[in-house]
Amino acid sequence: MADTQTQSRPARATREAFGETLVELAEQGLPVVAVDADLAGSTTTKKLGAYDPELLVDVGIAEQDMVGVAAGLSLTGRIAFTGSFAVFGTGRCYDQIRNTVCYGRLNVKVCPTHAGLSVGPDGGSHQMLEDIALMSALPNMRVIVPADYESARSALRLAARVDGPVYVRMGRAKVPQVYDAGCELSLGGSCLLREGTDVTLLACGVEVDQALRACDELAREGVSAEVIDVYSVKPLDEAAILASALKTGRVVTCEEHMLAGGMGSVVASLLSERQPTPMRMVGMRDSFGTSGSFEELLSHFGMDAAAICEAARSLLA
Amino acid sequence: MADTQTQSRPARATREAFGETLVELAEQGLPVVAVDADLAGSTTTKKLGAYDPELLVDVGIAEQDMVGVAAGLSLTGRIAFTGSFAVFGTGRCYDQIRNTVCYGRLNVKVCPTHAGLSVGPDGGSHQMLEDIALMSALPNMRVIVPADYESARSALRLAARVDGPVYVRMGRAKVPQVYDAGCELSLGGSCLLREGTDVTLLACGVEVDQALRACDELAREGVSAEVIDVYSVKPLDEAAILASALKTGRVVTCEEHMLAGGMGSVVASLLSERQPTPMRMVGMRDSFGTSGSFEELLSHFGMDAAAICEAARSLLA
Amino acid sequence: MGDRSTAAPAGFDADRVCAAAAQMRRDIVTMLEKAGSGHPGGSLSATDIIATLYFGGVLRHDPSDPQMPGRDRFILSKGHAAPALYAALAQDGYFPREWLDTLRKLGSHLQGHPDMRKCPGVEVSTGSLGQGLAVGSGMALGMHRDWARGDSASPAGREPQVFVMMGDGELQEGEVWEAAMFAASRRLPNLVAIVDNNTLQIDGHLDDVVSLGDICAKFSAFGWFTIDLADGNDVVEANEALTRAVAYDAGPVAIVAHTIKGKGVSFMENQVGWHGKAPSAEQLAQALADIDAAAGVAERKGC
Amino acid sequence: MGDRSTAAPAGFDADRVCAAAAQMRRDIVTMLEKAGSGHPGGSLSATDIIATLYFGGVLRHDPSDPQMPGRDRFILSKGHAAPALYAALAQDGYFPREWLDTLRKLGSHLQGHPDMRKCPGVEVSTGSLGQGLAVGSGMALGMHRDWARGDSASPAGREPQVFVMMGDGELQEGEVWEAAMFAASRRLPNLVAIVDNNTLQIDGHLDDVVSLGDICAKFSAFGWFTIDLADGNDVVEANEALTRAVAYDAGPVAIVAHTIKGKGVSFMENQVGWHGKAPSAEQLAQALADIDAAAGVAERKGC
Ligand SMILES: Cc1ncc(C[n+]2csc(CCOP(=O)(O)OP(=O)(O)O)c2C)c(N)n1
Ligand SMILES: Cc1ncc(C[n+]2csc(CCOP(=O)(O)OP(=O)(O)O)c2C)c(N)n1
Ligand SMILES: [Mg+2]
Ligand SMILES: [Mg+2]
Repeated sequence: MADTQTQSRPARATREAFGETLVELAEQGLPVVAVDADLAGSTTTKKLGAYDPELLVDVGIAEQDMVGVAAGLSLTGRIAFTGSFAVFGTGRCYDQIRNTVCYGRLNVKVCPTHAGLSVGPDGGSHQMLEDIALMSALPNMRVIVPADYESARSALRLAARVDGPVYVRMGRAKVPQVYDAGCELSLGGSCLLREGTDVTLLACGVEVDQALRACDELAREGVSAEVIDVYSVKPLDEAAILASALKTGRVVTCEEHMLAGGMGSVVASLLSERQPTPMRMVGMRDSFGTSGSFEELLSHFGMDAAAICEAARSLLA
Repeated sequence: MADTQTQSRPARATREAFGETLVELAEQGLPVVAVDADLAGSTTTKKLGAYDPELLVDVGIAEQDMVGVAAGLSLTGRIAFTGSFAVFGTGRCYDQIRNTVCYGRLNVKVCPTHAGLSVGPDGGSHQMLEDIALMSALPNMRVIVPADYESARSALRLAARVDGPVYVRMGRAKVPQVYDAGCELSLGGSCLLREGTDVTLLACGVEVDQALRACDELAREGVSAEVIDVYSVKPLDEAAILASALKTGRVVTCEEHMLAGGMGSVVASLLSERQPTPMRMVGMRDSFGTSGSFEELLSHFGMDAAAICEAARSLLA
Repeated sequence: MGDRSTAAPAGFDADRVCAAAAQMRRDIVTMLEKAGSGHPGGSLSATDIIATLYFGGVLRHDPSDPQMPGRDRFILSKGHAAPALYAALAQDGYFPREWLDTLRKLGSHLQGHPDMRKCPGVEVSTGSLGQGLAVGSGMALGMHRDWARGDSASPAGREPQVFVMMGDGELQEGEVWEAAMFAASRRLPNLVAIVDNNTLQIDGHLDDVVSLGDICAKFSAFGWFTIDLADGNDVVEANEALTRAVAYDAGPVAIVAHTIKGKGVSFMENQVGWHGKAPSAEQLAQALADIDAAAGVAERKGC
Repeated sequence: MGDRSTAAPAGFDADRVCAAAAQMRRDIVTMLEKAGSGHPGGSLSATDIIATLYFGGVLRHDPSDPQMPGRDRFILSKGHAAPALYAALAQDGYFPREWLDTLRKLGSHLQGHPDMRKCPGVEVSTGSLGQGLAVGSGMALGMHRDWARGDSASPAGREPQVFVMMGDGELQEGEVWEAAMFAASRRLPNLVAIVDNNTLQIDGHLDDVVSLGDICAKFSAFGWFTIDLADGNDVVEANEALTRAVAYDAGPVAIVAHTIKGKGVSFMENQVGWHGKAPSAEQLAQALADIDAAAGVAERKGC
């Protein structure tokens, strides 16, 4: 389970889990293969290539081909993981992911890194804030957004274990560790990190850390916030969300992603249909990112703990 | 305004508006140009080429290039309209629409045809049910989903008039005409088609016709349904939606699109944040389409008037 | 045509392949008329090569075991020619002929474009053009490694092959050239691309839309061995080209097959308007008469 | 180098361009050190050609009127080389030099990749590789029509040109070849593609990732006139190639420029590791010393 003493271990990026976990899976005898597009060092799939050169296929700067080659490899019994940056590894090859991978329900795991604002100084062209929307709209695709290094490792193991397409969103920013080694994510699962009674904070990815900080801050103000890591954006842990929303009567969703089509919009749909509940959504409001450090940007665009606190307060007002 | 005597005029497809309206705009002296990808006959941009061969640029089967060429043409002072089928004209060139057109706020109008289930027998690979999600997640993009031939004409005129990226979703299916010639859509507008007090039906695209039928059926059961055409999915007419939801206290969204990231999810987000209201969402639930006739598919996947009625009834129960 | 039987390798029976192709043509036009929509032109141009693959002994596979290990793979990247593939699969026994009557109908195994999850014998779902060569490259890479490592048996004793059929218009898709670069750089010995060079796409002649110029030269410049197949509607020539391509193992091979769109149906041949339109009942009768007449002529000529 | 001044057309001042290139190099490494991240290797390989365009009189444009009608356009398709573009634009007077200090910082006009809405002189936003040639084709098409119709004046009396600079790794993107086919089929006379052929991409040497083989042969097969620029870091040769390309008007021209990644900074040259990493303060000092030394040598040699 999760360790809520988040400050005790060094911060690590979720992408650091990628190559390492692939090596671990290969060592266990799973027929994994990584297909990258000239970013094997950045995504860390290079580690799998170092373990066995045959297991890393670098197609060059050709994301469409990356997905096609992965699809073909999966059709020879391999579990194929794609790489690249999230902006290119989803948006540049959306039709390939749609019509070859998802339509054919192939055993391809779309696992780009450098999602969201974590590419900081590279700027808006590289800050992918729509990938959850793109991947969630696809039938047969499952979407996992891990919060930290350990849960990213678990997400990758999970992706390898379940048959068919899975999207795992990884980032470049070092984030405090929330989970213990050996934590186990599940499809359609979630993780209750803090129990509370006044407001539910639903977070995924790097926002889990921000939500935990917000929870601490709110506690100082006498507000009891429940924090749930909804790492499985699709399928969603509907039961857990409905139960918590029923208990607290207030929901704040927190994501490092565009609000349109993001986790919050899925939660809003769920609650509106099943159990209308006052909500606030923390995330990107219809704007491109911009150059800056990750931390600067989180606060600049209103996705830091302070913004979450403010959203919670406005619900309690 | 809209004529609600929908049965009086012949059914027409929204795509039929495309080439004709482009010719009209060219005749008015607007510097329009169409860029298509080997589908100029199907999208009807061929009509613009017949009017003036210079105004139709056919790049062949190369949707990425289509968007790039349109972007370049827009940078020479032209208003560039792209074509192709919705599945290829958005998904195959998402990164180009994102990073060149939207990031640069270029005067490109992404106007593919054959969206949704309207390609019927071609099957799931061709039935684009995620385009609204894709285009709505993009900053600087405006998303218009016209209900019929006349409103599609107006949508295209509107797209030409406003500066910057606009998405206009057109279909292949012939649908009854709801609007009169000369109707005027506006960015962020909506159209109240039927006033009612018990439940609000928010529809866009081909679902407007289904919602009107549902309204008639519900009326026979003594239920007074309000029907609003929310053709401007982005920006959304928030005031009109909030007012109607307040009045009726029940909202059914109706779209020929995936629920994830679709119009309904945007409405759910709006209501959840501003005015929680019981909702039902009619649309595609996480499945690819399949071969069949348009009408068969609408009922097979639960997007016909009967499905809307059922959704409304379940809210009233 | 006297030298055909000598030119053809042992095991290849030109008469049988011609007859199979004629039957495929009958099935194609018949199922399209029943469906009321679909793509006859590109199905008919591809028919003879597909017949050669399936009925000329080129493709090593087993209709009773579609997932047989070590089998060759055929990818119809130009998925809109699905009727040609379905006609071959039905005739080869992959599924009951009655399925052909359900083409493009609600609930059918035979979707408008090939769906690997619904129809046995379809190796990968296609329909969005330009994706098959990349998929075929990945397949060929995996299969080659399995073969090299001895993990894979082949029913024919030779290395299992991947055949990818593309349209000429399809080559305008950039992904094709991404895959071409990749396959060449990996020198995939078991990958064969077949270009159905019928010179037409939807909006007209390729040269009037975006010219492909010399297709062999393009593949050559991208590092492929190329074979110019002068008449891709001649099953003997097709068999020769395919046999050479399979034998070549220094890298991937592209066969550029000159074909006639709508081949075998008089009023469809070279007509851009017959790319994506179903024949009426009368047109079907005419089409069947054309096909039968050509088959009769072929029989008399000993093909 | 004795024949340089004769080979160079009137108006081209090699000394001035060399000095401008040296200043660009200083600015590039300095701004990258300040930013703490970014791409020196591909900025430095492209510097001499960009200097030739901006300071050799090739590009007809007006820094005081960035949107001047009839101007030539430069598209940096390999947008990660933004520092080279910013250095040229600053030196040319498009914006105050102080902006260079803000590279990649929150609120800066100088985004990590060129943003046309934030920085004057940037014709189109880039950063996602492979898109510039398609955009350039559309531009060239529109400009050519305006020119042919007489709607457009050119400050130089010649037809306004579009120059698109791409990386060699970037050519692995299929969209480049879609655009190449399109531009050739339309015989765009005012489009010049420049390939910064520094032989390296992020993951290594191109030949070890996915080889591009003979790049000129590829563009030739795609219908382009090609110019092999033996030393793309020599401004005189670059000027000759660009001048020839502008003069050629039977279709689009591709200049394949052999360059050295990291050119001008000893420890960065040909080092794949310097693709996307900022120098430390000490490394910056060394880099500036290298650049100054080379500039001094060049001055002594009369360049
Ligand atoms: C990515 C994509 N874009 C567009 C289409 C629509 N389309 C179907 S067939 C076709 C023309 C194909 O021409 P060609 O490849 O020459 O095929 P053939 O002549 O053999 O039918 C087009 C544009 C598609 N299926 N996929
Ligand atoms: C579509 C896309 N994929 C990946 C990247 C990440 N990326 C940035 S630079 C680069 C390598 C570029 O190599 P090359 O084109 O040779 O440029 P140069 O050597 O001149 O720096 C890559 C893969 C990108 N910017 N865009
Ligand atoms: Mg063709
Ligand atoms: Mg390079």
